[in-house]
Amino acid sequence: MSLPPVEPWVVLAFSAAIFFVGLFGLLVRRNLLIILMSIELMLNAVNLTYVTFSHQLSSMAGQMSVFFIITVAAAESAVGLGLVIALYRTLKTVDTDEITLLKD
Amino acid sequence: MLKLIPLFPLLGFLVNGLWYALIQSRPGAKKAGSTVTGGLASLAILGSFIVSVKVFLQLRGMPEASRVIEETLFSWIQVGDLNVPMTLRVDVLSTLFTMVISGVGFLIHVYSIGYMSHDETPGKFFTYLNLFCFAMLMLVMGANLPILFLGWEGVGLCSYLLIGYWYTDDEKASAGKKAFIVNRIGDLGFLLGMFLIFTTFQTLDFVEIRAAFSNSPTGVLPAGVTFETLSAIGLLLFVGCMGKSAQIPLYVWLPDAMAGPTPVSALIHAATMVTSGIYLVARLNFLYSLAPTASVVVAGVGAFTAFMAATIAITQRDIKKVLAYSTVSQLGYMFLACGVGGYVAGVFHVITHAFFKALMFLGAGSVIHGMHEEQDIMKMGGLRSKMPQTFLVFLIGWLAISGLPPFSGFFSKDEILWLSFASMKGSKVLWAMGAMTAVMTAFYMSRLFFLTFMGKPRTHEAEHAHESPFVMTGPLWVLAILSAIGGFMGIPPVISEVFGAHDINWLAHWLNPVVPHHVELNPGTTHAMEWALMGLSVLGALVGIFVAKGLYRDLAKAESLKQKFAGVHNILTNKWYVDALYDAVIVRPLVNFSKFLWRGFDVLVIDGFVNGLGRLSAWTGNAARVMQTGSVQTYAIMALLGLLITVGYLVYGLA
Amino acid sequence: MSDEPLIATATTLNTIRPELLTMTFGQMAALSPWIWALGGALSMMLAAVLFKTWKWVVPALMIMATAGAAWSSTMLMDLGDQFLFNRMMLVDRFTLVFTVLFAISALVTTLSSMKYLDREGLQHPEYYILMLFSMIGMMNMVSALDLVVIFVALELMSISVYVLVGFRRADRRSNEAAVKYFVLGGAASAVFLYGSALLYGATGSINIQEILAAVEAGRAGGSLLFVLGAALVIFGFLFKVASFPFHMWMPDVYEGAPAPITGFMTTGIKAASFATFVRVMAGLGYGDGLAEAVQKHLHDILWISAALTMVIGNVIALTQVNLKRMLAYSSIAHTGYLLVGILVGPASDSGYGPIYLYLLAYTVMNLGAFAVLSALAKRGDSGINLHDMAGLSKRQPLMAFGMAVFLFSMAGIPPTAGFAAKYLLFYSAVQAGEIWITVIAVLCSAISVYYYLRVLVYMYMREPAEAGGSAGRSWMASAAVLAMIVLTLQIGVLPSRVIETAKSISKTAVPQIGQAGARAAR
Amino acid sequence: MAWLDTRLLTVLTFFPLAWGVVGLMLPSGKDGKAVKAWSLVGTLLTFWISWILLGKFNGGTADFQFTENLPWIPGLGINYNLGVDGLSIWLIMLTTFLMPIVVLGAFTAVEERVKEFFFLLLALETGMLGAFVTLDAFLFYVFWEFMLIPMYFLIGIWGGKDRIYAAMKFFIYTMVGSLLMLVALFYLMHQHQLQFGSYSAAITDLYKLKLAGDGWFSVQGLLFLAFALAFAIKVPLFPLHTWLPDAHVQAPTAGSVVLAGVLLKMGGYGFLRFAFPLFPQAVAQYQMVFMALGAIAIVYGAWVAMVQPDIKKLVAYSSVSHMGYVVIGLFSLNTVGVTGSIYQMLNHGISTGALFLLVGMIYERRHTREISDFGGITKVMPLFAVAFLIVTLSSVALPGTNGFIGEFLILLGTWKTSQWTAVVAGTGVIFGAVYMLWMFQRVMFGPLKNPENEKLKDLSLREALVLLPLLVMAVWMGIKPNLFFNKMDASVAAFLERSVVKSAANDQAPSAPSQKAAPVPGASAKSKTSKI
Amino acid sequence: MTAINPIAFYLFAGVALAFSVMTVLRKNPVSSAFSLVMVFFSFAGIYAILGAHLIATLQVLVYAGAIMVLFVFVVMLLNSDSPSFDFRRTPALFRVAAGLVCAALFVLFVRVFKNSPPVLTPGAFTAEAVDAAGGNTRVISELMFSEYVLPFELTSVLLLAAIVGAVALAKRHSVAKPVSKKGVAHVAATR
Repeated sequence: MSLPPVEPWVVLAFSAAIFFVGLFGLLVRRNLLIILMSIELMLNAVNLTYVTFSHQLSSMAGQMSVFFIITVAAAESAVGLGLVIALYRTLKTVDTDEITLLKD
Repeated sequence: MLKLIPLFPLLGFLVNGLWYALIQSRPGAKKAGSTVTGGLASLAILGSFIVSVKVFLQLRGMPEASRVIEETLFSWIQVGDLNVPMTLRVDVLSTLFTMVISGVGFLIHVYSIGYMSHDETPGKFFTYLNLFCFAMLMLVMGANLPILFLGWEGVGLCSYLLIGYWYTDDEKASAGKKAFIVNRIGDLGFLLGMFLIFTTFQTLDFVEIRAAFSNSPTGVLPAGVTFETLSAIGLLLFVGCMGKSAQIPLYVWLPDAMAGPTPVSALIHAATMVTSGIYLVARLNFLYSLAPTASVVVAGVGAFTAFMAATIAITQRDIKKVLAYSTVSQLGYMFLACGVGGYVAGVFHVITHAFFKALMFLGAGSVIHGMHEEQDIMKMGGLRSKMPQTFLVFLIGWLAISGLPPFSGFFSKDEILWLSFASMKGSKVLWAMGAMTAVMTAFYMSRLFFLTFMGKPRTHEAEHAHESPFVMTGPLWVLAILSAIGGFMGIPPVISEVFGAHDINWLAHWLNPVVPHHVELNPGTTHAMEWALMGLSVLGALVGIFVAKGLYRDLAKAESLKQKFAGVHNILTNKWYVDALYDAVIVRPLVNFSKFLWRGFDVLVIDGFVNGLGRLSAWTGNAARVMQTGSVQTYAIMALLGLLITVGYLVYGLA
Repeated sequence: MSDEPLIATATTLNTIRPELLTMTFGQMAALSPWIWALGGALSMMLAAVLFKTWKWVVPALMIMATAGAAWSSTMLMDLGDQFLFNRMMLVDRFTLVFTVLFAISALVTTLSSMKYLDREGLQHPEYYILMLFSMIGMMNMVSALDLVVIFVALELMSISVYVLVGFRRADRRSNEAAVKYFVLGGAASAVFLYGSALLYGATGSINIQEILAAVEAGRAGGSLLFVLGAALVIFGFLFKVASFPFHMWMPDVYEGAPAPITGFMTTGIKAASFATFVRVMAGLGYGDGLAEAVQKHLHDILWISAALTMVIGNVIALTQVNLKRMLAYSSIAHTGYLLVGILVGPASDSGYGPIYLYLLAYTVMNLGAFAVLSALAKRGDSGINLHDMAGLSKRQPLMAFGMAVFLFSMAGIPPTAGFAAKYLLFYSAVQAGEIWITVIAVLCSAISVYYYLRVLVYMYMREPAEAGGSAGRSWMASAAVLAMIVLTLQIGVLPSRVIETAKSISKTAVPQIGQAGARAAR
Repeated sequence: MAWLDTRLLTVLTFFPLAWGVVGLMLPSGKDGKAVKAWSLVGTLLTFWISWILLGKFNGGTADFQFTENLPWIPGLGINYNLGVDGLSIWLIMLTTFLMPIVVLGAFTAVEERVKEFFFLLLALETGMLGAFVTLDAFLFYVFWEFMLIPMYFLIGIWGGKDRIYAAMKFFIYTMVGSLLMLVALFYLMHQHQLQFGSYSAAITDLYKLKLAGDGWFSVQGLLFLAFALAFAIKVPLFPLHTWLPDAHVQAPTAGSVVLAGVLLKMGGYGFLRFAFPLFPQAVAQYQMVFMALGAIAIVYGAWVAMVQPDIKKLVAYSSVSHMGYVVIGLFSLNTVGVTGSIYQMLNHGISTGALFLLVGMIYERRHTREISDFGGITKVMPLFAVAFLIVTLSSVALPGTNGFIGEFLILLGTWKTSQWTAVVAGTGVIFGAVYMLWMFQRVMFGPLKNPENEKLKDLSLREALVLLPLLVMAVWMGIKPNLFFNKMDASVAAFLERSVVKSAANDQAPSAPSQKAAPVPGASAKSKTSKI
Repeated sequence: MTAINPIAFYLFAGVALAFSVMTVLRKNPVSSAFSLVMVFFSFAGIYAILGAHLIATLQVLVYAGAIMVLFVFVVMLLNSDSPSFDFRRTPALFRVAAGLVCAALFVLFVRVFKNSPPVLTPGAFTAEAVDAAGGNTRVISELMFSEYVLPFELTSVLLLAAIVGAVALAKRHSVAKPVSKKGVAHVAATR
């Protein structure tokens, strides 16, 4: 059996699926670490979209972008985790339910 | 020269006023006495009188058709098509008024020196009095309506100030306020009438308005003017007269105005100010005679006022109140005269009334003065012997107002009654009311006279009453003489014929250039009828006098009669409940409604709306804050919802 | 260049082009603000390590770097458009005026921070260094012509600020704010990136100029893919500038951040985001090249968002008692006005000029206001509630007067900068035919008067509740406040120069491609 | 002094502000005596400058005089464009005339923050003068809004018990109106650009715009409403008047005087300068609406004033009533009515200003403004009573005082346009007397019941000096109004030329000429001269 | 554009999707982290299929290597046990709403992807051309230092900033002491 070649939109749809799974996680989880992971999922989905278009359009710009995005994501994670640790130091928790002091 | 007439009292006002306000009024400062201040004021007004007489003589020396003296001082208001120069004009009509005002005014000033000798602030009093004379003179000398109005309101102001002269008494202050406000109602009519004149004739000058009539293409009406317009003008101006001259329904202020010092009542509320309504109507006689509706109203209101005021006067106990209602009643006569076309008769009555009513008021003042401020006639009696001079002059006044020949009141009143019967515009009803009023006038005046002077003193004060000084009785005598002989200036032809003279009605001839004396009579009126009516009215007066004499020589009779007609008496003592009615129907509802407008509408509705908008904003803010839970996820999902809507709108909107 | 794919060789791909590695004098000159800033950042890092007296040296370097960047930017105003780095970066007036603005923001924040940090026990060199990095990010953002550069610059700016927001590490509010900001900012960045990926797919490029060219050539403007990408990119910016309903993070973050940093964020970050937003909107062909239906729909979205942002920001601000938070909501409201500027920009004579002027005015007055708050705040940013302002005019007349001027300016009362900004904005809106949004805007500013003036009421019309010791005074903060007062009034009274500047940058947000040489189009 | 001729208005406008800034640097002294004297001198000098202006002003032309035109924001066609004509000259004089009086009147009333107080007064003067002299619509708006700031502080800092509420209300109320005006102004500027191809905010340029004007909500109609809202709030016209009683009552005396004396006139002036000439068709359309509102304001204000227990509030509502006259006079759209309105604005400034000063004087003595706390004051303060009486009479428009001229002309003008409005408005003449005299009676007459009133001191020399100019003006303006009319006739004529629609759309305007068409034969008799 | 191998793609995609769901829904953060690693690996596979070899490598190195190590390290460091599975603590309504919003957006996106593919002519970097030019890695690195030098440099600045930031956050300069009410807790800088 041979499947038909994958249409690019399927790949795009797949990355969208990952993106929204990440988004869903960001919305429903309370653990900051998992929320950070969800963001990573979203970024990965974006990367895939770039690469897919890059492939589809025979253009290099997409892949170049992904390169920078990966780098930035790494830096961002580092800072983000640093913030989480700082938060944990003062609050002893990483639960978003606990950080609702600022409101109204 | 004309400007000197008002200038003298104005100067008097300024000198006395500044002197009083800046120096005498300072706390602890010595007050100047009434002799100095009153002397000053009297001199000022004497100056006016002298100039007035000179002007009168000058006019007499002129040919009859051009008896006008005019003087433009400066341009007062000039805007667009409105041009109101400050012009004084004296013609045959106003010269009479200036003389009466300054003449009677002078007498009253002199009288006041005595009357106010015990007052604390005579400086203030004479200041006001001079100001009044100034305003009154402006009123009659003004060449156009706005100047007349200037005087009109000016005298109203002085009336206000003088009625409330003893301001520490709340009631007196209220009386002054009432006078001003009621007059203001009339003034609104005056103003509107003035506007209508301006839009109709494009001018406010009397001569120019009159010229519009005399130059009229049809011979009757000026171009583009209808009878309705004239009637509207007449009625609106008459509203002004109702206020100033105390006609129904705006007469209520005048009786209250007796709160002022008695000379004030004599000068303002009897002799001069209250007659300015008649002056106005007489001045615009050419207009009124072409305004049938207005004339009917003027005559009707006049007759009715005369009648009703007379009924009230019957039961009043305050000597000044009786005179006040009498004044209202006499003013009604004057309007009755004007309404039926007898403008000359109206003016005639103004003059005679000025004499005898001033006389009676001053006489009453003398009585009050002698009685130590007692005004209740029931507490008087037998003053004939205590105050012989006052008694004598009062007697003359009494006879004059009762309409007994040959005193002045007889001539003027009789002419009015005759015209109200015989004029084309007259009717039997008007005459009947006038005649009944005449009877009642004789009755209540006699009542007053008998209760005051005849019989025995009924109180301690009456027993110890004293005669007034010469400074007061002097003017009384002058007025008494005038009251006695004043009527001869207007002897009706029907009488003069008897004595063989042709037509010696001086007044009518004198006034003719401005106020035509010709009155359109009903066909079929004869001299015999005039004689008959004359006799009837004299008879009526005599009846009134004798009934009063019968009743009030012995108070018990009056008392029993009072018991018999308690209901009527009640109504009359309470002045037909007009004041109460006004209070209940107009004053109170207005105050309450205003309070509602303030607390209910202004504060609750408008401000409530405005503040409500503010509160709505704050409420919205608080409601929107609910979303701000502090939870990251809430924020995220709100943002995502926004994104969903945006993307959905775009994708579905564009697909 | 040959485009025969079948005989493609390394030379046909031409990946290395020496001309990209050389620069003209103009291009080098155009980089001078960056040299100041980057040089400053590096020397500060060195100084922090080398000198014991870093406490003075680092802020001094910071002031030098920012002032230098601002000065050199002013010098470059007439240089003309300079494209750099394969046309990924454009140094034009638009970039330069905003660079000046960022520099002012950083400079004033530095001045108002000194005493503040001492009081909070936070005097660390990283604070200044990160602020400078953030400023570099902003500069690169506005100068970027490439979506990926925008992204990297945006992250450079954001990451630095995440840390700064959480700089008071002992304070849970500060931490909470930082984490919230990070989570939502990260997610928003992801969405923005997704959008740029889709734009890339729809137009074949991530370069703004090329995207615009594609739109104008009708190649992409109408496609849904493009529209979706545009929507996501716009979402990213709307989030960054905090417009309804993407505004909710902002009050929390602004309240939690240290007061000077809040000032920095409301001015610098907001200005940078808006400036870049303008560039990107222009690049998407908004108002000029987009298919009509798309144009209309985007317009509607911005319209509603602007209106709701103004309303929500203002009405919630009415209910606030913490001044920092109140100013945060007021900042949201101002975002609404600025969105009106974007909405009407293409259709009015002044183009996007009003946005610049508004941001300038807003920067000046808000920096001033936060300088005042930083000076007044007690430890832990307490003591800046409404009732703490009672009687301030007697305790600290200069601060009170400054606050009054800034608040009047925010309310848009003449003769202040805020008024100048508002009238140019509203005038442009009317010119663009957008009467009704203008009416909403003016009514909202009438509402805003209430909460601005309420502060004045406390400062001037109430007696101090207690004789609470006032925070120590700092001449630097005073100087900063004074300077901002002067600027606020100067822009308000003599606005003609800044208006001319604003108008001069209005139409050049994205130059047409084909100007000044071609780019290596891929 | 040639420079003065070309820069006279600038000097006049900014002199008080500059003077005030210097005043801020003076030593406070013990009770700020130096500052007080300094401010008094400053306002007097300003008055002197305005006298120079008046002396050089040519009443025979409707053109703007002493014009100055410098580019301010050339990018938007906004210029620093100043000038005066007959519509503004007297309002300028009123402002400069009142300010020394206000300053002198506030000498003892202000004890705290003296410097700031007088500085704000001087700044306020600059704002007011600026609004009157500017010929640039935008600059007008700037001054218009700028005025709010000093006034806000004056009310808020030195005011009474509810001063904060009042200050806020004043500020926001006014602001709401004026912001919509700003939008409308921008629309006009934009239209100028579309129609003439250049930016301009000069009112003379804006007058030339052609705007669709048929119907209630045409372009003109909406723009007119936006402008009218701002001005009606300022005037204040019923039902937008509710800020006024609060502001007046809470403001310190000086604030009340300036507020009533000058600030309210901004509304009337705005109508004159902007709303009418810019939107003649809309004015014709809305004429009756505004006349009705004006008439309601007159009666309503009088009624509500009648039942006020607080003197100051009574005077405040009387302002509503009096300014109602101004509105109907303006909307009568004929020479008489408009001239009367302008005159009434001056009158109101003088008489109501004096009233507030008087109220302030007894407030300083007794610290109460409740009418019921007084009674019989005449006895202890006779001089005060005289002044109060004259002012009251001026306020009730007694002939011979300024009030009469204004109300007479307004009612006459209104009568020509709408007789029923004149009748309703005319009742204000009655009710005006009712509330004023009633109040006068309750305060000044009657027995001296309250023992606290027995020790009241009569006017001091300073207070007498404060009141004297006002009293003199009140009478003088009633006797020689032509002096004032002479300078504004030409401008009023030009104003009507612009503001009255000549088409049949306005059924009122042609009435005046049609009456003229039927010449009255007697009219020639006007030039009769004195025979003595 | 070369065709995409369906079998490999669906395999990787399936794995990635499954593990991404697990990442989001696992109770234990460590478990989530390891699921995420699986997702990263699968993505690397897909990149490879799409011809982005360098990216695939980097994906494994940076993401699956560096970032995940960081994550796991932090998870272990904090060792924070949620008292309960936090997913369940989210209100049901909220979960449903979140799911619906995400699903709706997903549907919209897919609709767009399917109906509105790019209509552009392909560019020069076909697989063949890239191969001919020395392969994916070489092309990228050459581009990196010529056309993309700006983002490259900027990224380096960003990394510097991140380092400074991380240092600022991690430095032991201030004791995590809440400011007491009396404000006496003077915190000294430890430098």
